[in-house]
Amino acid sequence: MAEQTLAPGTPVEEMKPAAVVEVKLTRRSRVEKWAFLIPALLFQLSWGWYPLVVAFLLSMTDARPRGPISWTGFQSYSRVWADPLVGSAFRVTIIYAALSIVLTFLIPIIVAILLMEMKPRVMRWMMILWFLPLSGVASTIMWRYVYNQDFGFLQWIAMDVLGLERQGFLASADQVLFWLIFPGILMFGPGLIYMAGLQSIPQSYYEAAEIEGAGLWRKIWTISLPRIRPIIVMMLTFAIIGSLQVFDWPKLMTDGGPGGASRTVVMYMFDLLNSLRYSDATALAIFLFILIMAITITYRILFKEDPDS
Amino acid sequence: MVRVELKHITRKYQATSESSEEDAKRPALDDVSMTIEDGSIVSIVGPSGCGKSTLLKTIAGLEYADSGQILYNNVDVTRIEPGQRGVGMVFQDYALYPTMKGKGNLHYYFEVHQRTEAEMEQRTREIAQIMGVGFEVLIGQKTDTLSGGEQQRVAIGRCIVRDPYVFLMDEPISNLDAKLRERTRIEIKKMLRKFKVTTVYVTHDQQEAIFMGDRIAVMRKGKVEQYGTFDDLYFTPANLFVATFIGTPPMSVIPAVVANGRLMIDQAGWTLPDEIAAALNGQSHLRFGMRAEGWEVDAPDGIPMEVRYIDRIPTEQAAFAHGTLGGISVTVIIPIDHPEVTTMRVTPRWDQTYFFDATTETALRTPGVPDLF
Amino acid sequence: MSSKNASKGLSRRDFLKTLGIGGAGAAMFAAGLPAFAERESSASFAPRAQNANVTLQIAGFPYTVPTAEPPEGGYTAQQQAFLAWMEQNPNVRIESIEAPIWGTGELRTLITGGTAPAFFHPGVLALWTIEGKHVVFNQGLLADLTAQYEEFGLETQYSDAVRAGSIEWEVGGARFGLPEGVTPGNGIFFRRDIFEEAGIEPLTVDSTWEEIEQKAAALTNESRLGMGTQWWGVEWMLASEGYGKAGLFNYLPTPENGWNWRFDYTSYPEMVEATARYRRMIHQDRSLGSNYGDWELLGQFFNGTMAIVTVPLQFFTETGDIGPGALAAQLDRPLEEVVGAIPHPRGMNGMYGPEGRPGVSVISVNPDFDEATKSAAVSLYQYMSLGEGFVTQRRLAFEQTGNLQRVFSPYPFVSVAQSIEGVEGTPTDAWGQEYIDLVNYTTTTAAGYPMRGEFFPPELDLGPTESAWGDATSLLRDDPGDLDISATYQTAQDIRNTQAEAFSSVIPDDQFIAAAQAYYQANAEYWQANFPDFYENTYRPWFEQVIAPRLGV
Amino acid sequence: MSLFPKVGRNQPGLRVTWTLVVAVLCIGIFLHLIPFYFMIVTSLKTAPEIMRIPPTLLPENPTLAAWQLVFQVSAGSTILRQPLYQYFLNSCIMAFGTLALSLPITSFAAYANSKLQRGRGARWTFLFFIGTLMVPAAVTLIPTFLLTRNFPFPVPTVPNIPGTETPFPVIRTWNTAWAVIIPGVFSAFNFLLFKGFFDTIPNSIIQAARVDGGSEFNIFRRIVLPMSIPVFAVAAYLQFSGVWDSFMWPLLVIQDSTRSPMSVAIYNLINVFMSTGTMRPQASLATNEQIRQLQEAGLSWNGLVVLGILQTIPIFIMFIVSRNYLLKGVKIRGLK
Repeated sequence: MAEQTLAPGTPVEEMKPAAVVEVKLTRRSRVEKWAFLIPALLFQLSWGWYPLVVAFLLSMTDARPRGPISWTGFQSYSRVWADPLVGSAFRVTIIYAALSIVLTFLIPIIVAILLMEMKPRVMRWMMILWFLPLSGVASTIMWRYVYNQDFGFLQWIAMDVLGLERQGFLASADQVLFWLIFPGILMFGPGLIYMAGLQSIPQSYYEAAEIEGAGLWRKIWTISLPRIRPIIVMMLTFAIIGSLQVFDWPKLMTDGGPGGASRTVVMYMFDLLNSLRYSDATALAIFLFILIMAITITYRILFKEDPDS
Repeated sequence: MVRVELKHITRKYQATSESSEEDAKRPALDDVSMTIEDGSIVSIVGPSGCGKSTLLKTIAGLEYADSGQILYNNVDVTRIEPGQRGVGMVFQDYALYPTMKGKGNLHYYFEVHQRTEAEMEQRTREIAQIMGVGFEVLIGQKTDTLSGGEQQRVAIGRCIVRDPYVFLMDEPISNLDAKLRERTRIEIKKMLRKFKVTTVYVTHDQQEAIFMGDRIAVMRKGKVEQYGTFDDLYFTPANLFVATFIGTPPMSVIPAVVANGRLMIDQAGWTLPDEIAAALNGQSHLRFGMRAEGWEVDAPDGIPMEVRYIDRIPTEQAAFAHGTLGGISVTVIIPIDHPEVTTMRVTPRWDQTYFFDATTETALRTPGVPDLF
Repeated sequence: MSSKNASKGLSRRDFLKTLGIGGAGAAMFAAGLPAFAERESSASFAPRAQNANVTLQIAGFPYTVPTAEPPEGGYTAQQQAFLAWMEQNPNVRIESIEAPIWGTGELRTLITGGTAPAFFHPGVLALWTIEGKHVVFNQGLLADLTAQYEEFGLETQYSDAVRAGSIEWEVGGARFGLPEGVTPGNGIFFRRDIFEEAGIEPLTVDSTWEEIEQKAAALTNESRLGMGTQWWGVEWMLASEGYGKAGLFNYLPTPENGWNWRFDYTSYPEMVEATARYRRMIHQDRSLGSNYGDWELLGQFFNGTMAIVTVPLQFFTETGDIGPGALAAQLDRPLEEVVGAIPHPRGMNGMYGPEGRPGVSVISVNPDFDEATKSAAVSLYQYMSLGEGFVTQRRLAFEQTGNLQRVFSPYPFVSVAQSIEGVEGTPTDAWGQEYIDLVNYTTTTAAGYPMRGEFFPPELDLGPTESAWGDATSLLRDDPGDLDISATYQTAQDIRNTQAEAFSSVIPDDQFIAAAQAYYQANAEYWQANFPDFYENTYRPWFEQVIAPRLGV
Repeated sequence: MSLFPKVGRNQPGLRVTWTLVVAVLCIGIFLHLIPFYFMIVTSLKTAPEIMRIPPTLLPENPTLAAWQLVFQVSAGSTILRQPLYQYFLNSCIMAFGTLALSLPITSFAAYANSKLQRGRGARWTFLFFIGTLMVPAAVTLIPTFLLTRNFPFPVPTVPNIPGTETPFPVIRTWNTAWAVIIPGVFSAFNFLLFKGFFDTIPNSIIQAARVDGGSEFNIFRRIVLPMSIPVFAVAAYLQFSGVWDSFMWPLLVIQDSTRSPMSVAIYNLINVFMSTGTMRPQASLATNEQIRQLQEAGLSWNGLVVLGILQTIPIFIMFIVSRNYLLKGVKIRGLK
């Protein structure tokens, strides 16, 4: 009714107040907003937060997989807090996260930016080859073989090709974190995401910059990067969270060795679970959760949305 | 077509990540009331963050007022959705739908309002005629291949095609380069005259506001400081803010003291005419405002002003002398053949003086709109 | 046995149930606690009638469920036996399911959620330690099969080796596991042909680690490592000296503390010395590769890229593509000329480590089963691993391949019977005298080695994780530099002792002391009887100085 | 794009830079391809050659035996309980089922959060949606598993309605494809991805559409969706490969081998090969029989690698498909 009443072309005289009053309360966009949100809210509540709350409650008990159970308050927390290995696991995790972000985060961005430079046909092929996916299991097998200390491909390169001393690779407490991250430098490319963001930049921006005499790096710095900034911020958030929770990869590659130099918090949590210590594992996870929260919040404050962007 | 009335519109600020702490505390719109007459063009001008865009969006229905009423021809549309208010809006960044061609942009309105294909085509053709040469070609193209000016035309076409009650423009030409801006401004003005659509035009540029608007609303911090014609604003500013905001070069405002019937700036001063002294309500500390053209130079009772430099403008057959008076920058219009000096004596023409309260900044005395005819 | 102490607190299910109610209505949370606890304890798991229809869900272990249609090439011998049992037991429904029974976390999750398969290996849950299995049983993750042992008279059907290893399937009188294989323990394989080629004397049962070290160095060349061992390889050398993960000397009973054990890794020069040898072999001689899994080692051994490997001895009877049998066949030489096998060597002071001790591999049953289902499961097991089905399988295997090795693999059998009706030949014919002698040696000498799990009542917790110890050994394995071995052990010791302080034991102090006394007494007897030099020179002084005062003896 | 100007490319400085860029890209590709090369080569080797150290760079006796073995295995064999296509089909159901539910629901939420919500409400909703990202999955594994059994009760047995003998009604998804699909319906990662993209869409475009009178859903469908093709392509690809490659969760919740996805079938095989890694010989013994069966069937690492390649192929196809959509998005933007 409202539509008919107020649609253009309607003689102005017909716009009577009475006709409008009826739609006064319909806030269609508000209803629609909830229609958009509710399915996701429900799923996130029931399969995201609900299990987490259950797990959290378990951390306040002496829960075991079966058998008697009773409330123990913060006993698990104090036990985990006193465990000397927890501290070293946190240290390893933070170093791993920092190193992996420093070494691997920028590469896909730069590659994506450079790939966009290629001629369309070349780009299509290079894109396939650069971001060619490999299933996780296969890559574990391959890299374990490459890193083998005695006969591995990399040792062969180090000793026979480069003439270096015998290298420890994953077996060296000093190098292990780097070599764990190394495949990520070559293999993992969320580059598609950046390419998706990059191509929304109008050509004219670059032309304008060119007229102003901007060089290659200036264009990347002043146009490409700022324009995909939200995606970068998002990916970085995810990279931080993800690398602080890293588990599968070091578990399969080193199982925490040597000397716990690559044992991350989640790996130690897994050790605790395997020792049938539910509540301790959950308590440790809560500590990690707090750390991740703190880092993420700090990061979001530091990289607050630029009002000019 | 429609008279738009705003009655005591208040809108609390919705803090976004972009708003500063200070902005977050005050309302975005603070008891705004104004009436936009049928077919008139109103410019809303003010510094950034003053709430002018929010006001425009509230008129469009994109933002809802927390309290107050918006009436279109006495019909309360406060809670009506934007799509049903029959408004057309042009955005600063044109906001064309990037995945559609120009035509698609024009047609979207008809599509969602379930109009017939024929009507849609008919209106598009009509608009193309009004919009002039090449518009048909423009709307056949992808919008992101168009230049800024072309996009602007499509965006305006998109608004006009629906025959809107109210035309809302949010800094529509600020993204164009200077020359194009000048031309487009004229084009828009011509077009608005032709359609006689009620228009609200938001800009941060007072020149543009003056050019476009039949009436001008000056906003600051969510409040309409003054709403009136250019002459109203120029000659009878409601307060210091409006006075300094309107006019080029900006009004010089000098702190002054009234003592013993004399207007004192630092140590020097002039004798105050009686009728002005009476208007000042016996206030002693006040702000004394003068526009560049209000000064008389080299008069006998003038007080010395240090001249920093003189800017001669041959086309205007005049020159601006930029100097300092009472520690404040002052601009004075002088004859173009005035010799280079380091100091000159200046005297206000008393009928062109402005006085403002030092604390409330409200106007105590203004020249008033001159009766030219 | 106090595994089901229902009186203490709520059962896990009650708790979770309460959480569930909480999800539906938080108000019920507080009120629901006692009510549910009461109801559950009175009415759960009522036994069904013996002949009720029951379902066994089997995840490929320990028997492959025969498909409805015979596969190409027909059913395997085992599947044929299985089919025969199914015909005899029409009331039991057999379902073949996919379940991750080899992952600790996964299997634990399945049991918690009540969706575990009928059979699984308790070692998966227990990190493969004996004490762990007892803890896991104590926590209710394994079915109590005591009644079924009685019902089927299982114990009388087991061979001596199985009965000697009862610690693997029994705790405090309760049975939790069904033996399905006997392992002769860990040992060392060496390539006789490579030794011969290099002109090196083969290893013998009396070989020492020193000798192995020298021979491994001599056998190392560009394309071959003298020796290969698992990533926990240092444990082998430590165990021979009485140290390591479960080492006799590393555990100090401390009954006065909450957790009854403390750890001592720093008091022994032999421990450092053995570690130094291990590091020397890896980093100095480069004669030892120590980062391999069992099957990788077997593969390297097969390829001749490792001349000596440490593997479970039963790999000798491995009939696959890379087993010793296949190697002999490939080289076209008799098995005994190609592959040699010895138990782990004795240590410097004459000790024989526990790693050579034979063991019993057992399967456990879903703890959610009622008595009838448990009986059905045990019936299947009894048929397939001990009884008629077992004989059928082996005979069929022989008929299909004509290979004696298929019959006596793995050897020795779980059952009392050591030969199969209808099959001419003995294990010696299949595997050679040397291997049989070796098995006899380990089953007589090493079997008596006292294990902690045999003497101490089961705990409810596993105690400190093994992470700190694992860190020390992996560092010692991997770090090529001048690592201070003592300091490394010191770190591990400190961490584990700190961790131990946070735990408490469910064993009363007097019980613990009694168990400890029995344990050290058994040790004394064993060492005195088998290795008197070690007893006199090492064990007795150690006991008197270190252990006796701690136990207040 | 044009980081490099269209004219003046022959300038020596620019030419050096250009060559450098191309060289870097090519070297990256070379390094990236090494694992793929080894996978393919390994699949062509014989079983003993795989164990050879140092590894051979080219197979000595190239053979398709491993490929034949994997494709010829019949249902019910030790290697695969079901025919290969059955596993493949199950994987497809799970992966596409997840995409069909997850992409709309997640993108709706991200859109609403980005464009419809504002202020504190938006921030809290945002945190509500991404907060679970900060929790390691291992923590919620068991409660989530229990929920697939009896939603909404995280318990193995459903309690009775108080005062009656009938249990509460529950939703059971365990042992069906739903158990894999439903917990993955809301993807916090994709939510962030979508939101990051929607945030780049100028508000004015949405507002223009509102002024035009489009309903929010219509705006989403007609204006936002066509603009977002690239990000949908990326999200679909990432989620597809995630679901396709996941084995831990399907392993827990699906016991019926006729419903197992391919990843589980492969994982089960690999697990048999890898499970022997403990000090206790019992562990080896327990899995001996299975390994023996596999080896008798002729399966070794080369066969597993073949399965690994087969497992990678759908991800690869999805990659190509989503790349095409991504490039379509490029075209829309007039990037010639």
